[in-house]
Parts: sequence; structure tokens; C-alpha cells
Amino acid sequence: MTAAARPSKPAVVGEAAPPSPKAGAERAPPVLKFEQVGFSYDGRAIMRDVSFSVGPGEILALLGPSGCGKTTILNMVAGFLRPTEGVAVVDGREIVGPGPDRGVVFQAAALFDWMTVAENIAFSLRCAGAGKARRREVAEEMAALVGLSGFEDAFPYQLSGGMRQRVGLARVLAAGPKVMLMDEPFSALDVQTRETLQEEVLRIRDRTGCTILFVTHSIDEAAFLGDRIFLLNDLQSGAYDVYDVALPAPRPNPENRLHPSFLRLRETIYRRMRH
Amino acid sequence: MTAAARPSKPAVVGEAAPPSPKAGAERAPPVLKFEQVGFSYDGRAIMRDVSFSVGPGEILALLGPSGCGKTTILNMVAGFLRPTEGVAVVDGREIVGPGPDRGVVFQAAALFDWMTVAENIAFSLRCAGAGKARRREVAEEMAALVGLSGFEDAFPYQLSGGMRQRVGLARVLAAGPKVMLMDEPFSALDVQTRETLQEEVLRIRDRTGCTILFVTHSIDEAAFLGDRIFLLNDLQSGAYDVYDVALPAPRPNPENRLHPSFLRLRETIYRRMRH
Amino acid sequence: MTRSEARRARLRYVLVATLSPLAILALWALVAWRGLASPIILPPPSAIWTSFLDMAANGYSGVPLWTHVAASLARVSVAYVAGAALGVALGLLRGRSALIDAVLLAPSELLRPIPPLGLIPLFILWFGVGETSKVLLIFLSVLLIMMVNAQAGVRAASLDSLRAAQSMGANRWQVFRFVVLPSALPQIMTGLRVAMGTALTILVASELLGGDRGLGFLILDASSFFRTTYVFAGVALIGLIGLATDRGLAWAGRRIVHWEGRR
Amino acid sequence: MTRSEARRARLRYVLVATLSPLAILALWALVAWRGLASPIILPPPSAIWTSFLDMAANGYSGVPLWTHVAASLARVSVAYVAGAALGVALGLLRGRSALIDAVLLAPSELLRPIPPLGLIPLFILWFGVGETSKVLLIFLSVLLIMMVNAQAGVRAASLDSLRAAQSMGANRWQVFRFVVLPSALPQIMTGLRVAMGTALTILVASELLGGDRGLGFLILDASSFFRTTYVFAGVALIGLIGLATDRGLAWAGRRIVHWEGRR
Amino acid sequence: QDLKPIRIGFQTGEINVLLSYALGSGLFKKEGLDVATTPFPAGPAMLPALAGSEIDLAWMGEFPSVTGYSNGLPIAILFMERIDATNVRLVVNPKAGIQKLEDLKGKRLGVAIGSTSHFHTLRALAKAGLTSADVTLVNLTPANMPPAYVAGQIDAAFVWEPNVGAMEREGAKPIANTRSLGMITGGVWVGRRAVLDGEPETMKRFLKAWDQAQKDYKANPAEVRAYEAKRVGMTAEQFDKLVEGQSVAHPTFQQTLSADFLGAPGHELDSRLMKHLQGIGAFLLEQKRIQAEPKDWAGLFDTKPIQAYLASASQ
Ligand SMILES: Nc1ncnc2c1ncn2[C@@H]1O[C@H](COP(=O)(O)OP(=O)(O)OP(=O)(O)O)[C@@H](O)[C@H]1O
Ligand SMILES: Nc1ncnc2c1ncn2[C@@H]1O[C@H](COP(=O)(O)OP(=O)(O)OP(=O)(O)O)[C@@H](O)[C@H]1O
Ligand SMILES: NCCS(=O)(=O)O
Ligand SMILES: [Mg+2]
Ligand SMILES: [Mg+2]
Repeated sequence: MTAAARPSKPAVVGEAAPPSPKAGAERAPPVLKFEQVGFSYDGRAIMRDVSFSVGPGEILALLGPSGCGKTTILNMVAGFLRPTEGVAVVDGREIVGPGPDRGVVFQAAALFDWMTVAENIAFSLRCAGAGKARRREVAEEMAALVGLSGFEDAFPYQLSGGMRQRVGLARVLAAGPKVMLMDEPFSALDVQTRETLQEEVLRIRDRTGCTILFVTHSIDEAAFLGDRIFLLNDLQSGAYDVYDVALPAPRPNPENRLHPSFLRLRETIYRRMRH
Repeated sequence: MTAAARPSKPAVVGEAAPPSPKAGAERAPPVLKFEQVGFSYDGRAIMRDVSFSVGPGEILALLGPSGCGKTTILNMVAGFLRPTEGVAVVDGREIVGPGPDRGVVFQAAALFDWMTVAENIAFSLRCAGAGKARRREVAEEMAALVGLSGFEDAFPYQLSGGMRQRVGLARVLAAGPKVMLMDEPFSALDVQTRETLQEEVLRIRDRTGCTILFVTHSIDEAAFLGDRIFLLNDLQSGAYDVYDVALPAPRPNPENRLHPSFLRLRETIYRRMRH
Repeated sequence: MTRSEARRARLRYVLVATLSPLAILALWALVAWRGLASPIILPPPSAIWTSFLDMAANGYSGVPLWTHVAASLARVSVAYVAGAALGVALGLLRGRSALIDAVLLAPSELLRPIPPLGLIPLFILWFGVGETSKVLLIFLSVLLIMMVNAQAGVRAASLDSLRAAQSMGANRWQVFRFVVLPSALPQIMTGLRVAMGTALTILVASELLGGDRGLGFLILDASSFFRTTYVFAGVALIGLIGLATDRGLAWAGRRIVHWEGRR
Repeated sequence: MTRSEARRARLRYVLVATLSPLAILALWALVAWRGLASPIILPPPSAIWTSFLDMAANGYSGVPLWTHVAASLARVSVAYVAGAALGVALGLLRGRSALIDAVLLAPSELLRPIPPLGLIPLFILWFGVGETSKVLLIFLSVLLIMMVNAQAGVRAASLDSLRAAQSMGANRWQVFRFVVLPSALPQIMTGLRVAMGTALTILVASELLGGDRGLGFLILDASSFFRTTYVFAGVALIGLIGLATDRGLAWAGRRIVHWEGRR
Repeated sequence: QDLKPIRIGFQTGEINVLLSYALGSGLFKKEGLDVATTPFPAGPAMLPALAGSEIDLAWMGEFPSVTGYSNGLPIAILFMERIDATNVRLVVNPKAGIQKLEDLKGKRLGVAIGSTSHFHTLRALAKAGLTSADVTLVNLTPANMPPAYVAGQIDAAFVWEPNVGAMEREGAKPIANTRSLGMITGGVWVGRRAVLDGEPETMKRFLKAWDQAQKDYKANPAEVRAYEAKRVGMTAEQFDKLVEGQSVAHPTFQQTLSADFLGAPGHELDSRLMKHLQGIGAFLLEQKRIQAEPKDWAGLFDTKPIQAYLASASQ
């Protein structure tokens, strides 16, 4: 079954999607492109025929059932896994491995247990040769951003689950990559922290123009953050939908959470997910 | 500041709470009781003066900001940590260590990497001396319950994040302890799976009469599952609120999600959490 | 990495791993052939091979070569299996119980660095000059190494998995068997590899305890009679036994600890 | 566990750990005093102490005791530090690069089980009868053990942490330094403990390589002259050095790998 | 006839012509002995075995017998099994420019400190008017001397077969030996006191068998040597050459009781062997390898079994 032949598309698919609200993004060549990508773990195919592309500065939210392949898609973009079929392209070049242009917020935080919070956050700066003072400065700034001021010198095993998750986020924000791959980055956070950070992500995107792939299980979150929502129903048979999110700019505005088109989209997707 | 002196209690506190909807539970002596419990990690106090009790068959939902001490409370109930002040009591006896009467769904799954999914699920049966066939039977049944049929012989590292989390849940359901301590058990699950499992948890409680402490960041989830909601605002200064949830029985009814008192409670708590 | 890429990588690995010792052998043959080293100290590989064939055909000091090999293998394997089993058990116990650790600490750590040569007189006194002494000497060094590794391995057990087991009703023994042991396996497997090498090196010292068979005896005897090519042949046999067992253990380790580094 | 409980537990540990060797010593003294063992072979602790004092005052074979100790410590420490550094580096490299692993596999695994006694003639030929040979012999065994441990340690690096480092711009060296090395540390620390014990046992063999000072020489010499009390005193010194270094390494290990088993 | 058990320790690194023959040809069995042998790498390793009553009789060089006795081991020398006039030799590297003992000054000498190699070396130096301060003594085990020689690490070495032969094959030239220095060395049979005193019949049978072995050796050397040659894996020619090189003599029991060896009964302290052993005692004391010389030197020899055997044989 090819993408074109798939039935019941409630919204436009892939590149044919209407302009995203991020001005100017639609004209530029895509930052990221999957072309009929398939993937198998040890010979067991878990996805086939996945094609999509993401423009510069766009946020693509990935929604889908547990185990459908969201993390696997992120891993292919990050360059940790190679598609077993098709090609994955970033900035016009086939992805052959990980690189600092693509930062990853891992589903399970994946912190360096042997480094303090500050050292974890400033890791990319250390790799780039930044001095001690500069690293500390950035670490403190980022820790404050994710609400971890005062924990800079704690080790990961002294943190709660949600705090670990926030270090994983801060670490990537500090690196400021061109493409951010976020795998359920807010799943262990309370409502307030979560909403604050959602707004923060939008602000950072607006400021830096970075492109974001955002995996979440929260339809609200997908709709509030995503320029488009990629709903992965059944990647094994190559079935997925793409929804356009039409919310007024500036996106970070909390009012958007009550916008009628927001509520409508939420309902549509909820129905679709429960079948 | 003692619990009694705390200001702005929008609802009733601790034991003084009105009868929970679980019939007959209120008269029985509490299964679980915290009396002015305080806890410090390496001398750093993270909570003080926490008192509450949970009756048999009751579900207490714990909501609170990331890092406030929810996991720590569960760890004390489980017997992994000893209160540094006050006493924690289960079934009338002070908690001195872990026991099979209290099962834990860990925030980070904590699966046994060296065992297959089936072996993980049937672990408690193995400890209790159950035979191979019985263990396989229960493992398959529980795997089906959490939507992991067909993955019985996979190892944890071959699963997605949400699948791992479900194994952690299935493992405790298979053990069928008297008290279940669930630490954000559905945080990595999609809406559909999540709602199915929420209803399953309610059904199990109704069938077995077990008592459940349930940590979540979703207000919806807390309200749908909890007989009471324990809102931990600032445990460091001993500040928390308890809300009663009044929903018609049978609880697992999906209609409850649209019940007016459900929606009202959700709104109250949301406001309170965002201040 | 696709399957065919993986197969090709494995092939290249085996190729390089085979060529590397062959290159050393070739260099050695060249040095010997050019007369750069006295043959009584570094005989050419061919002479060693000749001596090996001689021993294979006629034995050494009246005992068939395979009897020597079998005697040594028997000693090493009995000592190794027993030492590893007890060492792992005690090491895990030490890792779990501060009391047991405290009792065993000083005796075992005082003993571990002691050269086998220093223990030989005592072993003769206590266990005689027969098999017991020889096996015990190897046993002891395997035991002490495995104890260190197993105990260190215990520290790798994650707090959460220990807690999970306890709260699912595992008793002390079950926590041990199902959580502590598997968590310690990476270090135990490494310990098994190191201890096997040490057991083989101790073999020679143990055969200083008297006796007229075994590879250790063969090497000692040949070297005291200055039969260098026989010394080399014996040493090469020990090396090959070591290489084979090590590859076996490493392979088993990868199989057994299949989950390591997979997340 | 509260602070005072922890303090009490630590105290009890130190107490038991001190009493346990003292109990053995007392038993030994009793056996010797009751005449249950020939004093020529199992001399009473007091006789060993006397010999120790004799050596401390008058030296052994005309060389002050501390010169023997210093000579051995110098050899062991140079060999140990160099062997551990190179062994860890090569082991980590082998863990990360299949090519390097393939090249080093056969040579190192053939060499590891070979008894030092089998290598001595070659070492004399190549490196003479001076310090170089002795240090190299110890160096080699430390190197080979550390290589096994470091390489095995690499497997403990979690996939996610390696990936995280790469995607944050770490180059090969930085991945190595900041992820692979720390992940391998638990096994490296264990290796350091095992290798120290082995280095001390090899000391005796290395001092067969010529020379008339060092604890190994002292033990060999005293045992060939059947001076059992001196053998025991020398062995006890090596044991104590081993115990002390081991406790140091274990303590350092717990400090360095502070995150192990904490989740 | 019931067999008397006896446990014998021998050295695998030594040339045991008569023992191999006696064992291999069944002489012991014929005399009513049930012999169990235990191989050892060298003499010192036998001392703990004697102390632990693991063996009853042991063949060893005279050095370890003195150290054992001085350390209070309840042992005594039964008889001198062989005397090696040229087994221990001083060999030198011709390239080092050493022609005579005096030329050793300033050279590097391989010795096994504390052994008869060391003892011989000091005598040789003394003969040339030198002391150990005039040379560099390099302490090496005998087996490590040939590699050290080949590697140019030593200019000379004073040591026994087979190591000395190995150096000679590499071009080293002998310039002194036991005989040329007027010394003696060799191998002795040492027994545990308990056996020597408590098992006279066993001792008699052992000595009878040994006497026969000596006679057979004289009568038919080639046949007797064949057993040991086979054990050490040499051809008859190779083995003959090695034995000739040692200039070995096996004193008869009659000679044993002469002043050259253990001395006539009651005159042990005046014998030449006793003087030699006392010289070793003094040397070991000077080298601080023993605490004190034995108070009762005479107890080191026990000729009663030989006397008993000779008495019964002459009947
Ligand atoms: N092992 C530890 N050592 C020291 N401090 C710790 C440890 N575990 C938790 N803490 C601290 O205790 C506090 C509460 O942690 P806890 O895990 O109970 O939070 P939580 O409410 O479960 O948070 P989350 O929702 O993020 O999981 C945090 O400030 C954390 O830093
Ligand atoms: N290392 C692996 N080996 C084998 N199979 C794997 C591996 N990792 C993932 N899988 C399988 O691939 C499928 C997709 O996994 P993936 O982690 O991409 O899911 P996901 O969409 O991220 O799920 P979740 O929301 O639960 O995190 C699952 O069926 C899982 O079993
Ligand atoms: N040839 C050496 C014999 S012994 O002195 O070691 O007994
Ligand atoms: Mg995932
Ligand atoms: Mg938590």
C-alpha cells in the first residue's frame, strides 16, 4: 500500500500540506525529508513506506499508539539507526550518523550519571571547547529555564523523574541545534511546569528558527505546539495522517489553548485515535 | 506550620474527609496511615509533617509538582525508605521494609533486563513457587490485558518506552498485592491505551478490593481514578490539600469523564496548581 | 548495519585476528632464520614444531604428551570450577552482607597478593605433595579473584530492580538468584576470563609442588635441562589452551549477558 | 538508615574486619603453642615477629629490610601505573574498534595465560637482567589484565548515553573520554584491584630475573634456605602491602564510581 | 615375603643414574621394598616434605642437607651417593678476555647466591687473591644463566650441568671446577630420623638394593644408564657425554665409612666430607642464611644403617 493509495485521510498529507503558520517556512526547501522509509528490527518490519518532510522552523508533533515507531523515527533522524528501506534526508544530505545539528531529548532522559546537572547541561559546550566560566553560566541559565536552579551541583541519581527529564531538555536547549528531536519530553511533568516549558519551546523556536520533531501522547500538547500533527496509526502497514494546525501567531500565547480551532482539532484527533 | 494551621483549604483534609464513594470502606480501619511524616535525603529535608490515611479499597491519587516528593512517599509506603520523622503504618503495623502485600509500579519501569516479558510478568508467581505452566498462563493473560500479546518472549530492551511501562504494570497486576503503589504508570501511553488501562485499574480495584496509591500528572486521570485526590503543593513546608471526588458508581464507566462534578473538580485543581 | 554488512564485518574480524599472530610468527621465523637471535633462547618456529611433533609421538620424560596435557587440564578444571563457584557465591554474599564482608575481608585480601611460591611449603605440610596441594593452589587464586569480581558486580545491581524484587515477594535467596546474580554477571564473566588466565599461569607454580606430569612440570623440567624448544612448545600449548578457553568464555559472556549495553 | 545508624554500622564493620584476622592469628598461636604443628613449617606468630624485628634491625642478606621493600615497591608501582594506563587505553580502544580488537586479540590472549617462568629467558635475552626486565614482566601481566577489564567495561556503556554524546557534538575522543571511560570505570576499578594482587604475586617471579634485593628475592632466598620464619615475615609484608593497596583502591573505586547502583 | 613401604624423593632436574636403574629394573621390589617416588624440582623443596613426613628418604645436594639440618630438621645423611669432580664448572666468555682466575677482576659473574655455585665462586676468587668486591656478582637461578650469558649480561658463570653445558655449547670455556679448586660436591641420601632409627629392616633392604645397583653399574654401565637416559630423553651418546662431563664417582659403602666420606664409626667429625659440610655451615652463617651452626655436627651423619648392612652382608 503506498501513501497515495491510503484510504480515509481526514487531512492533507505530507508535502502537500497547506502553508504552516510559520511565515516564510513553506517556500524554503525542507530541512528534513523521509522518502518511503521502512525499518526492521532484526528482520521484524515495524514500519514501511513512511514519507514526510519538515520545513525550516516548523514544529511537527508526532502522535501515535505506544510501540508504533515514534522513537524509531526520531532515531533515524538523529542518525542512530539507518532506514532499512528508503532514505532519510536532512538539509539535502542523506543521514549517515548522528551530528550536533540534530539534538535529542531522549524518552528516558539518558543523562550522564557521572556528571553533575551543570556538567550534563553544558556537555555540548564542553565538546565545542567552551571555557569553564562560560559553561557554568549557560548551565545556570538553562537550569533556571527548566526550573532547576539550585540543583546545578546535584548528580542525576539525586533527582526525581521529572527533574531528570528537565535536565535532558536543558542539555539540548543549551546545545541549540538546528533540529531538535524531542521524545515525550514533558511526560513526567506537572501541568504548570509542562505549560511553562511548552511556551518556552515555542519562544525558542520563534527566536532561533530551529526545526522541531516533538513526540507526545497528549493531543493538547500536539495541537498547542505543532504546526502540523503527524498521527501515526499503523506504521506497519504504512498508515498515517497529517493534520494542519491553524492557530494565530504568536503561538506561545496561552489563549490559544481555548481557541475554537484548537478545540475542534483536539476532538477530531481524539475520535480518530479511539477509532 | 502544622497541617491544621494551613491556610486556604478548598476541601477537607486527611482523615476528616467525607466518605469515599467506595461503599463500606469508610468504616473499616485504614489500610495505610502516615502520621506527621518527614523525610530528608542526606540531611536535606524534602517533606515535613505529612499525615493522611487511606481506607481499604480506596484509590488515592497523588498530584503535585515535579520533585515535590510523590515518589518519596511511595517509597516510604513500599518500605524502601524509612521516614526520618513520624511513622508510616500499613495494616496497623509500622512499615519496616518491603513486602509482597505492597506492589510497586515504578516510575522508570525497573524491569529485569535479563528476563523476557513473560518472566518479568510472572516474577511474583515464581517467587511464590508457582509452576511453569501456571506462570506462562498468567503471563499471557496479563500481557493481553496491557496490550502486549505476542511480546511475551521479547526482552525489555526490545520494547518501546510505553511497552516497558506496561510490563511494569502487568507485573504488579499479576502479583495482585493488597496495596498497589503506582508511580505515573500511564505517562508514556497514548490516549486510547491509557483510557483502557484506567478503566482496567478501576475494574480490578472493584473486583479485588485492593487499595491504590496512584501518582499522576494528569488532573483528568486523578479525577477519573481517584476516590480522593491528594494535591501536594509544597511538602517542604508541609502544605497539601485533599479533594474528594464524587462520581457515580460504577466508576469504570467512560461516561464519568463527562460528568459535571468531574469537570468542575478538574477546573478547581487546574486553577490551584497554576496558582 | 544490515545482515550482509554484519557478516562481512565478522569475516574481516576473523581474518585480521588470524593474520595478526601469523604475522608475528613470520617475523619470528625471519629473525631466527637471519640468525639475529641465538637458537637456544629464541629457536625458530620450525624447531619448536619439530619438538612438539617429537613429544606428540614419543611423549616427554617417558609420559605421553596427552597425559601431560590431560593432567594439567584436570587440575585446572577442577580447581577452576570449584574456585569460581565458591568465589562467586562468597563474593555475592560479601556484596550483600556487611558482616560476611567484614569477616572475609582481611583474610582474603591478605592472601590474594601472596605469591604461590610462598604458599608451597605450607601446602606441602597441610595437603601433602599430591594432587590436593596442586589443585588447592590453583583453586585458591581463582577463588580470590572471583570473589573480588563478584562482590564488585553486586554494586551494579540497580536499586530499583532490588526493590522491585523484594516488593514482589522475593525472599533473600530469590533476590540473590534473580537480581543480584544477573546484575553481577558482566563483572563475573570478566572475572572468569581473568581467573582462567591466572589459573594457567599458576599451573606451573603448582607443579613445582612435586610431580612428574603436567604441562607445568614439562616446562620446568625442559627449562632446567635447557631444552628450549620443548619449553617453547609447552608454553605455546598453554597459550593455545588459554586462547581457546578465553574465546569460549568471551563468547559465552556475550550470550549470557545479552542485555548489556542494549539501551 | 539514619546518620547515627550508619556510623554505628561502619564501626561494627571495622571492628569485625579487625577481629577476624586477629582471631585467625590467635588460633594459629594456639596451634603453635600446643605443638600441633611442627614449628619448622608453621612457626608461631611470635617467631615470625622476631624474624621480622631481626630483619628490621639487621636487614636480610646484608641489605636493609626497607631497601628490599623499597626496591619491590618501586618495581611494582612503575610497572603497575604504566601497565594500567596502557592496558586501560588499549582495552577501551579494543572495545570500540573491531579492527584494533582483531589485531590485538590473539597476541594478548595467547600471552596472558603464559607463566612468567616461561617468559624469563626471553626477557633476559631482550631486556637483560636489570630493572627493565623485572618491571616489564610485572607490567605485562598488569597490562593484559587491565585490557580484559577495560574492554569488558566498554560493553556497559549504555546505547543512549553514547548516542546522546554524539548528537551533542562529541567527537570520537570526547565520546571516549566522557562516556566510554566513565561507563567502563566499575570494571576498570575491579581490574585495578585484581591486577594489583597479581602484580604482587608476579613480583617474586620477576625477582628471579637476577638481583639480590626485593621482597620476592627475600622470600625465594629464605625459602631455599628453609628459613621458614623469614619466608613468613616476607609473605606477611607482601600480604599487608596488598591489603593496604586493595583497601585504597576499593575506597577510591567507591568514591570515583559514586553513581553505581544508585538508581 | 611382605613388602616394606618406603617413600623416596628425587629430583627431576638431576641425573639419577642409579635410582632410575634400581626403580626400572625392579631391584627394590626384589629386595622386598614397596617404593613410592615423589619428584621434586630441587633440594630446598624437599625440606618441607621431609618436615611434614611426606617422604622418608631424599636425594639432594649437600647444601640443602646442611641448611635443613642447621634449621633443626630431624634428618641425617645416610651416605654420599655420588661425588662430582667436574660437574660444577666456572665457564667464561672467551670474548671477555678471561684466561685465568685473576682475570675475573672487574667482570660480571653469574652465581646462584647462597648455593654451592656461590660457595665455589668465593673459593675461586680467594684462590686468585680477589674478593667479591672485585667483581660484580649477578644473582641468577642456574636455568637463567645461559640466557644471560647469550645476551651478554654476564662474562662468566660458576654453575653445574646441564646449564654449564648449555653455555659451553654457546662457546663458553671452562677455567675451573670442583676438583681444580680442591673442593668436593655431590649428592647425598638423606633420611628422616624416625625412619633411620625406627625401620632398620627397611633401611637394610634399601642399602642392599643400592649396593646391587652400584655393582651392576660397574659391570654394565651402558645398560644401567639406559634407564635414566630414557627418562631425560637423550640418546645414549648424548647421555654418555653429559655423564663424562660430570666426572661422577659413586663411593662404595666401604669408602663411605672411610675418612674421605662419612668416616669410620666414632670418627665422623674428622672426615673430609664433614670438614666440607662444616665449611658450608660457616659460609651459610657468614652469608646470614642460617642463624647458627648446628651444635651437634656429628648428628648430621648416621652410618648405623650402613654398618648394619655391611655386617649382615658379610655373614
Ligand atoms: N536519591 C536521592 N538523593 C537525594 N535527593 C533525592 C533523591 N531522590 C529524590 N531526591 C530529591 O527529593 C525530592 C523529591 O523527589 P521525588 O522523586 O520524591 O519527587 P517526585 O514528586 O516523585 O517528582 P517527579 O514528579 O518529578 O517524579 C527532589 O527534590 C529530589 O531532588
Ligand atoms: N532495540 C529493539 N529491538 C527490537 N525491537 C525494537 C527495539 N526497539 C524498539 N523495538 C520495537 O519497535 C517497535 C517501535 O518501537 P518505538 O520505540 O519506536 O515505539 P514508540 O512509538 O516510540 O513507542 P512508545 O510510545 O511506547 O515509546 C516496537 O514494537 C518495539 O517492540
Ligand atoms: N643440583 C642441585 C641439587 S640441590 O642442591 O638442589 O639438592
Ligand atoms: Mg518511544
Ligand atoms: Mg517521581
